[in-house]
Order: sequence, then structure tokens, then C-alpha cells
Amino acid sequence: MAEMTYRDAINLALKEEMRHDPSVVVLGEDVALYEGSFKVTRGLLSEFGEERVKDTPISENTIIGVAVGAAMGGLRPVAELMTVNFALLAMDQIVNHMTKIHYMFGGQAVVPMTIRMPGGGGSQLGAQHSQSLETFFMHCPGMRVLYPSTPADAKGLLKSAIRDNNPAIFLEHELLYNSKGDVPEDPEYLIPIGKAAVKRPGEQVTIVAYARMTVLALQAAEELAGEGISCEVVDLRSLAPLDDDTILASVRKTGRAVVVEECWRTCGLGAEIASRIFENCFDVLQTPVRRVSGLDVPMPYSRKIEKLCIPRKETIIQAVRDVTSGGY
Amino acid sequence: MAEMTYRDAINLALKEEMRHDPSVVVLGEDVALYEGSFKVTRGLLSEFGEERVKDTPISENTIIGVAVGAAMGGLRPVAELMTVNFALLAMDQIVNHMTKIHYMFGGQAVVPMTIRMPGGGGSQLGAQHSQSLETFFMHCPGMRVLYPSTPADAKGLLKSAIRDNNPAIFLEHELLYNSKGDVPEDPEYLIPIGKAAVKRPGEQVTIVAYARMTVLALQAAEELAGEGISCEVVDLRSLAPLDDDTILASVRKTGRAVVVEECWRTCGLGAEIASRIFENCFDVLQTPVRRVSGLDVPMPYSRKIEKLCIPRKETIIQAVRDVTSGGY
Amino acid sequence: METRLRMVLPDHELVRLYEQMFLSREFEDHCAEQYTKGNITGFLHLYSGQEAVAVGATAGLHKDDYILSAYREHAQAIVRGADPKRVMAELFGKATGLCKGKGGSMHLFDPSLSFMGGYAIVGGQFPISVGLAFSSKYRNEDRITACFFGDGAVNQGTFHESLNWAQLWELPVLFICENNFYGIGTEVHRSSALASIHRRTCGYDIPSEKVDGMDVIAVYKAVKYAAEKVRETGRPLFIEATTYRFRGHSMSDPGKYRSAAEHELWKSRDPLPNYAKRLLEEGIATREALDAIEARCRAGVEEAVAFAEESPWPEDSEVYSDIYV
Amino acid sequence: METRLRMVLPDHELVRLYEQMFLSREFEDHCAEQYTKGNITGFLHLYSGQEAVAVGATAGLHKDDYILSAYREHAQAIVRGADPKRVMAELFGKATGLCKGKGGSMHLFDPSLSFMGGYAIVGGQFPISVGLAFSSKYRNEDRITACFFGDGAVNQGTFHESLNWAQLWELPVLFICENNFYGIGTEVHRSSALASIHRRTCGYDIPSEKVDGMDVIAVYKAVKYAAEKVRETGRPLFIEATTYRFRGHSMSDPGKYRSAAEHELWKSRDPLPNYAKRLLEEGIATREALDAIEARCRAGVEEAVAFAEESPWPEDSEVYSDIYV
Ligand SMILES: Cc1ncc(C[n+]2csc(CCOP(=O)(O)OP(=O)(O)O)c2C)c(N)n1
Ligand SMILES: Cc1ncc(C[n+]2csc(CCOP(=O)(O)OP(=O)(O)O)c2C)c(N)n1
Ligand SMILES: [Mg+2]
Ligand SMILES: [Mg+2]
Repeated sequence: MAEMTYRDAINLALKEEMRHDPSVVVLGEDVALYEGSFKVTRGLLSEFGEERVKDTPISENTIIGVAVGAAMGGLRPVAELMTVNFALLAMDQIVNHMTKIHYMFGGQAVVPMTIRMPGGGGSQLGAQHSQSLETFFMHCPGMRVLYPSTPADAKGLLKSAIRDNNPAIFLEHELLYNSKGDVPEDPEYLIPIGKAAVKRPGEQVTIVAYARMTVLALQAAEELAGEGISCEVVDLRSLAPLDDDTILASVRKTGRAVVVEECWRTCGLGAEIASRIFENCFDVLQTPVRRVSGLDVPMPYSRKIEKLCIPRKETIIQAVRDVTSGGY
Repeated sequence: MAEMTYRDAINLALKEEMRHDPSVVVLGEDVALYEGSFKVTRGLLSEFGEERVKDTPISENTIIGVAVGAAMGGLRPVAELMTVNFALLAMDQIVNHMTKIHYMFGGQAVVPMTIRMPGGGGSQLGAQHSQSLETFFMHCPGMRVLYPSTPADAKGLLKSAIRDNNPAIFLEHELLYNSKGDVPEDPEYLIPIGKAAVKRPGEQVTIVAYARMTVLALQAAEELAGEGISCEVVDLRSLAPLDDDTILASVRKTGRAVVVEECWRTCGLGAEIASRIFENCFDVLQTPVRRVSGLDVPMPYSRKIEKLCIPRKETIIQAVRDVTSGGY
Repeated sequence: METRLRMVLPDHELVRLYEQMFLSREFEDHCAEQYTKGNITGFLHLYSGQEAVAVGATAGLHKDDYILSAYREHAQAIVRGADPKRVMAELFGKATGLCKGKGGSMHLFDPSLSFMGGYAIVGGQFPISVGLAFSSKYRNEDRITACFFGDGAVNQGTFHESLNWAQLWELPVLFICENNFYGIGTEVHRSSALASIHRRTCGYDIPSEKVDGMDVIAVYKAVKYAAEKVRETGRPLFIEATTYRFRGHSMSDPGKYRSAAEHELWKSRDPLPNYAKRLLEEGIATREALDAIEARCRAGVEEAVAFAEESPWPEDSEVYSDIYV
Repeated sequence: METRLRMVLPDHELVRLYEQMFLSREFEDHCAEQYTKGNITGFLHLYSGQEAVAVGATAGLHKDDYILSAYREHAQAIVRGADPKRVMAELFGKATGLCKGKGGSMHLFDPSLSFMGGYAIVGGQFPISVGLAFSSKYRNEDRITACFFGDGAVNQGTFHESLNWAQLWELPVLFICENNFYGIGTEVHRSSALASIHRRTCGYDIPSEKVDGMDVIAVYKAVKYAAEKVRETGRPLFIEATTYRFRGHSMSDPGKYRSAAEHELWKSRDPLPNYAKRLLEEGIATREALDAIEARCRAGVEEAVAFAEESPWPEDSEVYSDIYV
């Protein structure tokens, strides 16, 4: 175990996988010489050289398409989009191509690639740079969607994504890059795709969260424990496939659930999780599942009002109090 | 009233609005000389001339961006994307620009434009041409999303969309173009955005549907009436904003709901509607809301298996029987 | 002066080009018939008229060079060696199809032939071609990527992004524009500010050439030469082949936007009879030999139709297979 | 030979160009300071070094010509006439900001000045500019659209789609590339196969010109001439202005990828002192007059900072306003 940041854990995963498999290549805007806009690819160019670590033009749709083609040709590309917001320029290659090629060609092509994207709000970057688009990716069949909350998960999940023979989206929260945690040094440390983790066991309410929302949920749970409310925090880690078993087992135990999502509320992933809980735990649910969500607004710049748009520890606490206070 | 097809009703709406307001222009691939890939823009070029009815290059992101700019400059553009699948090439202009400009510029710019897009599956067009992407648009704040099931609704909603000062997405189901119905001839016939319609009153189950799913729901309801099951069919018409009042009032009355969506199930709009019902009608719900959804697969070409991927009258009937048979 | 055919290729290969063109035409004619009968559904874009491009170009490539195309790609697949039976079965949506019936007319694919797919999103194949070429370069494979596309596709953002990229990274891509002068109903000068498509590569310093796409030998020579150059230099080149489709854009298009005179003019340039005439004139084949070839092609396509008809539908369980590896 | 300044503009206008450049520089310096203090947050991209482009170009346009830019647009807005107080307040996220604090540094906008926005998606402003130009043409307005963008933006698909479109529809757009030779840390020849950016318009038959973007008069003359041409012909033109940013890409970039020597070279070409020198040499302004201008600019920006500091935050209810009309 070594303590390191979320950023460094991702960096380590990239390095280990590049050492492990010469078909792994990294490409994206400013990933090589500049070492990444968020410095996640630090040291890659110097260790692996410009054949394997490649700066690209600002051409997002083609970045993804090139990765798709390279993957079909036998490589295992890891493409970085500078932030998830720019995935909107690449939805054609992501959704129309990357996720469909294996299927529409009758299983004859494989597309073992990973797209890394920093994302999330809370840095006063305004409407075009603060989006949480995870639900878009979850909605489309044909890809894995991963979004870790800790350095260890980041390392283990990214490595699994790169090794997986399916296309994967790997999201990184910009506000977590500097967060620290213990990370196994074992280069075979892999976290299985599709497995959620109970990050805090509890009895009365299940809080389902992911990425930075998990961090807030754990803080909320800690504070609620002081009030005598015992929360179980389920960290999804893998958004697609969703780990129904872990989610539902927890809610069957607690009988109450709060789902925390950073994305827009309407048609956000919280609705999916809430629906699955309703559908499967209707008999044991004591109150409706509560969603704590990003507000349905384009993100404003001003920090004074930006913070109202993203779930906070306080809004999670309030939601838990609501569902445990009996009324709804 | 005149009987006409869904296609002709849309065509009529376009003509009436172009007559009504000289700032309305129509642009898209093959909309002028060729009169539209689905012949929806028939007669527009000859009546309004090439200044107002404009063929474009195959450049989807720029089609939408040009419409955004033209709208900011005082026009009221109606852009056609040949099918909704190609919206994936334009998500940047749709989501990063069209929906955010009013907000991020502090309300100083308006973007009164409409995007028309044929969509939906069932025509053996394969994975890249059979998508139902309505949920993507619903998820993003800042635009209207409309999807009519009848010729009359198509006319009234499209006219409202064009007159509305907000950006609007107007979806048209490819398999409904030839469907017929009575359409008011009044050139001021407008259907308010955000109002669902109870298309069939009933007592025991609410079926919430939209577009072609409404047609199937009505057929199912008719057949179920024969079995003595009384269904109320709510046709959403407007997906954004959603008409909570109508949906919830119906479920409060019936105590049971089936939501029918053509899109992929995971994180589809059905989850949102189900969640709203669960959250607001938990006390009266007798069984969990049932979702009848498109399967979570890229669409296969072969008609033999394609039809399994889209809700059918039979799958709706089965869902209604399930929720009314007491068990779940 | 026209090249004498024997300057270009040995007799049996010259004859094979004819056979491939005839087979392609015959295949498309049967597709049209089967579409009318309701056996083929969905969108069906036929290649009739453009045969010289696919046939000439494929002959100019190595067998394992990658080929990618758009949705009008039956001929590209068959000429590369795909079994017409399995292609027809794919169009019928049968389990024996090239892609098990999951792809259909627009999504043929056969990796054993390095035929890397038909794509139905206009411009979708550009970046994927660049990516395949990158993988070949990275893996030190002696292989280039031939990317086919239409005149309408050159206004997509991916065209620009991919041409720039291929040149910047020095990747072995041969871009082949099949300029049939129309994107559905829109004539090229109504969609491209610079309608002379091969000139559009100037912004990337990619050399380009325009070739008569109704002349299979001209296409062959141009592609052969360019392909070797791409292979040697590892850099992209661009060929515009001017051609014409004799049918509508798809089966649902009556093609009213083109004048009868224009159609007639191009018909007179039909690559099949014109090339047959040259084969006969230069004594490379006899009329009887060509008749025999034509009969063989016809029989082959009829067999393909019968095979497709008799083949089983995919199992329902296929819906859920091949989403994930 | 260099043009004598009085050949170009009357004295007071020549002096005003200096004032605008100085004001822009001063504004950016204060932004940097306020960012360090934590009063400005988010991404902050400063314009220092590039002033001659915004100032020269704006002077060459009519007052109601549309201007659009990317996210490095403080100077474009202020030179066009936006109140520095309200711009600074926007950067502080205050209710008195140009966009009520909702836009921030990357999204300035003032329709009363025909300043149609800063856009943070690289390439996002291309199609919107084309659309605005279309609306002007449709409405018979005597107005062109000036679209500013960087060297990194030219590889986006929208660049290609929009240039083709503007030429095809004959729209009055003046494309102005501010080539500062870097897109973040990537030098132009590492992102563009053809690094000479103005040559990239050949594929659209759009005439283009390269101009020294460190020389405000050169920029003014080029833009003035081109703008009138665009206005007259109703067709697009393209100007590449070569320039340099003296700071990192944004406040978080130390800019290590550029050599000290390169930086020094460009510093010696700083448009401010060089232009001041010309004004003095040609007797257009005295040192005292320039000092007074500089003092006025400084005071103006300090006032802007004070205004921003004292201004109220947006009400919480602003979160939900302006989503829909
Ligand atoms: C992104 C996208 N936009 C639009 C379409 C609809 N469409 C299909 S073919 C076509 C015309 C393409 O013309 P061209 O590239 O010249 O190829 P051709 O059909 O002539 O072979 C269009 C617009 C599509 N399939 N994909
Ligand atoms: C679509 C998109 N991709 C990537 C980015 C991240 N990004 C911001 S600025 C920039 C470089 C742009 O360079 P250039 O166009 O030369 O403008 P400059 O910053 O030099 O003024 C990049 C890659 C972005 N904002 N939008
Ligand atoms: Mg064509
Ligand atoms: Mg630059």
C-alpha cells in the first residue's frame, strides 16, 4: 500500500498497463509533451516515447474514431478527452460507432478501447465546462461506464477497463484529483467491472452514490451517525453495468434509500436506480426513494449560485433526515 | 377539420408558420429541391423560394450551429436533421450551445429555433439508423422536447414550437408519417407545450406513452377493454417540460401505471416518469410502476429479431395484465 | 492515346475485372428484385454504374490492405472476395449472413478479407480508417488502408479532421472519393463551395488525382500507383473517381432531380459494355467467353438468392449476443 | 517601407488605438492579480501580447458588425465598448456583471454592442457566426460578422463545415485567426499538417491573407480592407494574424513548453511599446499625452476592480432564471 492522490493512482494505472502490454497506447490533446491538462499523463512521454504517447489535434470526434479504428486493428488505445464536455463533439463516434461495431458486424470486430474524461462541476467553469454527462453513456448499450471515488478504485478500475475487450468510458472527477488514499502497489490489482462497493455499512438508510458524490455521502453519513442515524453507503464505481445485487441487497436490509447524482435530475441516472429499487424492493420500502440531484439548469459561473446546483453534504443529510423521519 | 396524414399535418404546420411569419426559414439536407428525405417539406421550395427553404451540406453540427446563430440574429429557423441518429453529430451545438446561450449570457440572447427530426425504430435500418434518442434531449435543461402521436397534435405542437422563443426539439416518428387523422384547419390551432392529453379515459391502470407508443397503447387498451380491464392512456406529447399534473392525477385515480418508452430502458425516460409517480403517488400505488421499454441493445437489422427490441401491443398488454393481476 | 490493355495486366486478370464488374451489377439487379418482393427490407443503396471504381481500386490494392466504405458497399465486399451467398443472406436478415443478419445492407464486414466495414453515418469511416492505418503503422504491418466515400461526405467535419490527422501522423491511408455528383438529391456544386473535390486536399498538403471512374483500367492504374506510393512513403494520398449511379439514391428514390439527358450521357459511358468492347477489340476475350462469364455470374447470384431464401432466421437469443465480448 | 501613420488614420484615432491596447493590457494584469487573490475563479485566459489584433481589427469593422470570439475575449469585448466595470464584475461572478455573473470570463456578451459572445468550446463559434451572417443577409442588414478564433481551432470539424458553408451560401463572414502558435502546449506544426494556416482556405476558394498581428496598424489595414470587401461582395474572407501570448494558456499554465529565447523574441515585438514609439516618432502624441492615457487606463481598471468588489452577488433565485424565455 502507498498513499497517493487520485491523479497519481490513475497515472500509475496507465504506466502499469503500458508496461504490461505493448499494444496499449495513449492519445489525446496535450497528453504527451504537456503531460495532460490536469497532469494525469505526467511522465508517460518520457517513459514510453512518442510512438505510444501521442498528442492530437483538437478534433474530438476523430480522436475517438481513431481510437476505434486502432482498437479494431489490434491495439488497446486509451484516449483522453480533455474534459467530458467535449464528448458532446464525439457522440457520433462514441454512440454510433464505438458501441455498435461489435454488434452490428455480428461479433466479428472487437473494440478494446478506453476513453478517459475528467468531468463534474464545482470549479466555476460555467455552463459549457461543468457538465456531468454520465447518464448519456449509461443510456447507450455497448460500453462500460466507470466512475471511481477513491485512488484505489481509480487504479483498479482503470486497469480493468484497459484490459477489458469492450469499449469503456472512464470518468474522473476534477475535484477529486488531489484527494488521497491508500493504493495497492500490486500491478495485478484489478477491480472487477460491474461491482459496487459498500463503503460504509449501516442499518437505517442506503445512500447510493458514485465518484465525488460518494465522498459527500460518506461525510454526510458520518455526521448523521452523530445524530443516531445509521447509513449504509453504496459506491457504484461501475455505472454500466450497474450492480443491482449490491444496491438491492442493501435496500432490502435498510428499507430506505437516497440516491445521490451530480448530473441533471430529469432523466438522470438517479431515476434509473430509484426505479430499480422501487421495482424490486416495493414490498420492503418504507418511504419513496429520494433523489438528491444536480439542478436542472445550465451551470452558472458565479460560485455564489453555482454551489446551489450541485448536491452538497447538507442536501444529502436533509434527504436522509426526510426519509428517516417517516413522512415523505 | 380535414383528414390528413401525420406527414401532411407537419407539412401544413410548416407552410402556415412560414406564411404567418417571414422570419421563419427552413434548412436541412435535401429539404428544398428534393422536398425532404421523408417528403415532409414537399411544396415548400416552390411556395417560399430558395431564400427561405435551404438545402445544406451534410454537416450536421453546423446545420444546428447556423440555426442557433440565425436565431440569435432575429430569425426563427426550423432545421431538419434527416434522422435523429445524426443528432449525435450535432450534440455539441445542441447541448453546449443551443440550450445554454440564453442562460450563460445572462438572458441577453434568445434562440427561437426548432429542430425537426424523424426517428424511431422498426424499419430494419440497423444499429446506426434506428435509435430513439428522446431521453438525451429531455435530460438537458434549456429546450422543449415534443413528440406527437397524431396528425392534429403534430400540427398544433410544431406550430407552438416554432412560435415559442425557446429552442425546441420536434421529433417525428418515421412509422407514423402515413397515419391519418382529423386535423383542424384553423391556422391558429396551437397545442400548448407542456400539456399531456388523456387519449382514452379509464379506471384501473394508467398507461403513459408518447408518439408511436401511444398508438400501440391505445390498441392495447382497446383489446384489454375486451378483457374487462379499463385503461387510461396518457399521451405525453411534450416530453420537456413533462406534464406532471396530468400524469399524477391519472395515477392517483387508477393506482397503477405502465410507462411505455421506445428508447433504451436503462436511464430511459420511463425511469424518470416512474420515479415521479413513485415519489408522488407512493401512498396510492398498488403495485410498482411497470416499464415497457426498448431493449438495451444496438438495433439488429433482421426483422425477425428487430421486432423483439421495440415495445409491441402484446408486451404492453402483458404488462397491464401483470400490474392488474395483483402480483408483481 | 488509350493504353493497350495488355500493357497493364495479363489476360486472365483483365477478364477477371470484367467478371467482377458483371457480378456486381448482377448482384445489384437481383437485390432490387428481392427488395421489390419484400425479401430485402430497410434502406437499400445500389452500386449499379459505379462498378469500375470498386473493381479497379480493389485490383490495385494488396489482398490484406484494409478497405472501408459507406453504405453503398455490396460491390466492395463482393469484389474483395465476400461470398455472394452470405452477402445476400445478410440482406435477407438471415442467420447465415455475413454479420448473422444483424448488420444488413449498410453494414457488411469480413475481417478475414480485411474488409473492415460498411458504415451508414456519412463520414463515419474517415476517423476509423485513420485509426486502422495507425494500428498498421504501429504494428509494422505492410498494409495500407483504403477509405471509400462519396462526394457528399466531404463536407463532414470528420473529413477535415481525418485528412489533417493522416497527414500529420504520416499514416498510410488512401482516400478514394467516389464522386457520383450527387448526395441523395443534392448535386455536388450545391453542397461544396469548391466542387472539384480532389482540389480540397490542398489544405492538408495531400497530393490528389482525379480519375475517370467509368474506366476500370484507369481506376486500376491510378489506385495501383497511389497505393504503392502510400505504402512506400507511409503518407496519405487522395483519389477522386468521377462516376455515376444508374439508379436512385436508394430503392425509395425515383431520382427525379436528374435530367434524362444527363442520365443518357452517363449510360453511354457504362463501364461494363465499354470494357467488354475493349476486351473483344484487343482480342483478350471472345464473345463466347464473356457470355460464359455472364452466365456464371447470373447463376452465382441466383444461387445466392436461393441460399438466402432457404437460410434460417437468427434465433431470438441473437438479440442479446455480441453486445459485449 | 512602413506606412506613415497619418496616411492611415487621423491623430486622435491613432491615439485611441494605443489607449485601447493599453487598457486591454492593464485589464489583463489586474485580472491576473485578482485571480491570485481568489476574487476571480474558474479558467482565466489572458490576452496580453495579442492586443494589436483585437484593437486593430475592431477599428477596421463597423460598430454594428457582429463580433464573436473564443474564451480569451476580454479585450475583444472591452475594445468594442463593453464597460470594464461590468466585465470585471462578471469575472468576479457578481450580479452587476455583463451576464449577471452567469457567464464568467469565457462567456462575455453584449448585444447592444453587437458583441455576440465568447465561447468556450473550441470551434463552437464558427457555425454560429455563419448563422448570424445568414440572418444579416436575409434581413438585408449592412452588417458583416467577424469571427475570431485560435490556431488550435482550425482542426475542428466545424472550421471546415463553416468555411465551406459561408462560401457556398455567399455569406459576409470575416474569419480572423489569431495565430499565437500554440493551442495550450501544442505548437501549431504539431497539430496542423499544413501549419501555414491562411493557406488552409484553398479548399473552399476563400481568399486569405497573413498579417503581422503584433502591428496594430497592419491589422487595422488588413481588416478594414477585407471587411469592406466582405461587405461589398457578401462573401467570406480569411485573415491570419500572427501573434503571441505573453502569459501561459490560462492562469494555471506556467508555459514551460516555450523557450525563453522564443519568448524574448516575441517580447521584443510587444505591440504596445513599439506602437508608442511610432506615435512619438511621427509626432502624433507626446510622452506626456501617453502617460496621461496610461494613467487614465490604470485608474479605469482600478475603478473596475473596486466596482466588482463592491457589487452584490447574484440572488439565489438567479439559478432558475434565464433557462427559458
Ligand atoms: C451523418 C449522416 N447524415 C445524413 C445521412 C443521410 N444520408 C445518407 S446517404 C446521404 C448522401 C451521401 O452522399 P454521398 O456521400 O455522395 O454518397 P452516395 O450516396 O452518392 O454514394 C445522406 C445525406 C447519413 N446517413 N449520415
Ligand atoms: C472542443 C474543445 N476541446 C478542447 C478544449 C480545451 N481547450 C481549451 S483552449 C484549447 C486550445 C485552443 O488553442 P487556440 O485555438 O490556438 O486558442 P488560444 O488558446 O491559443 O487562444 C483547448 C484544447 C475546449 N475548450 N474545447
Ligand atoms: Mg454521391
Ligand atoms: Mg493558439
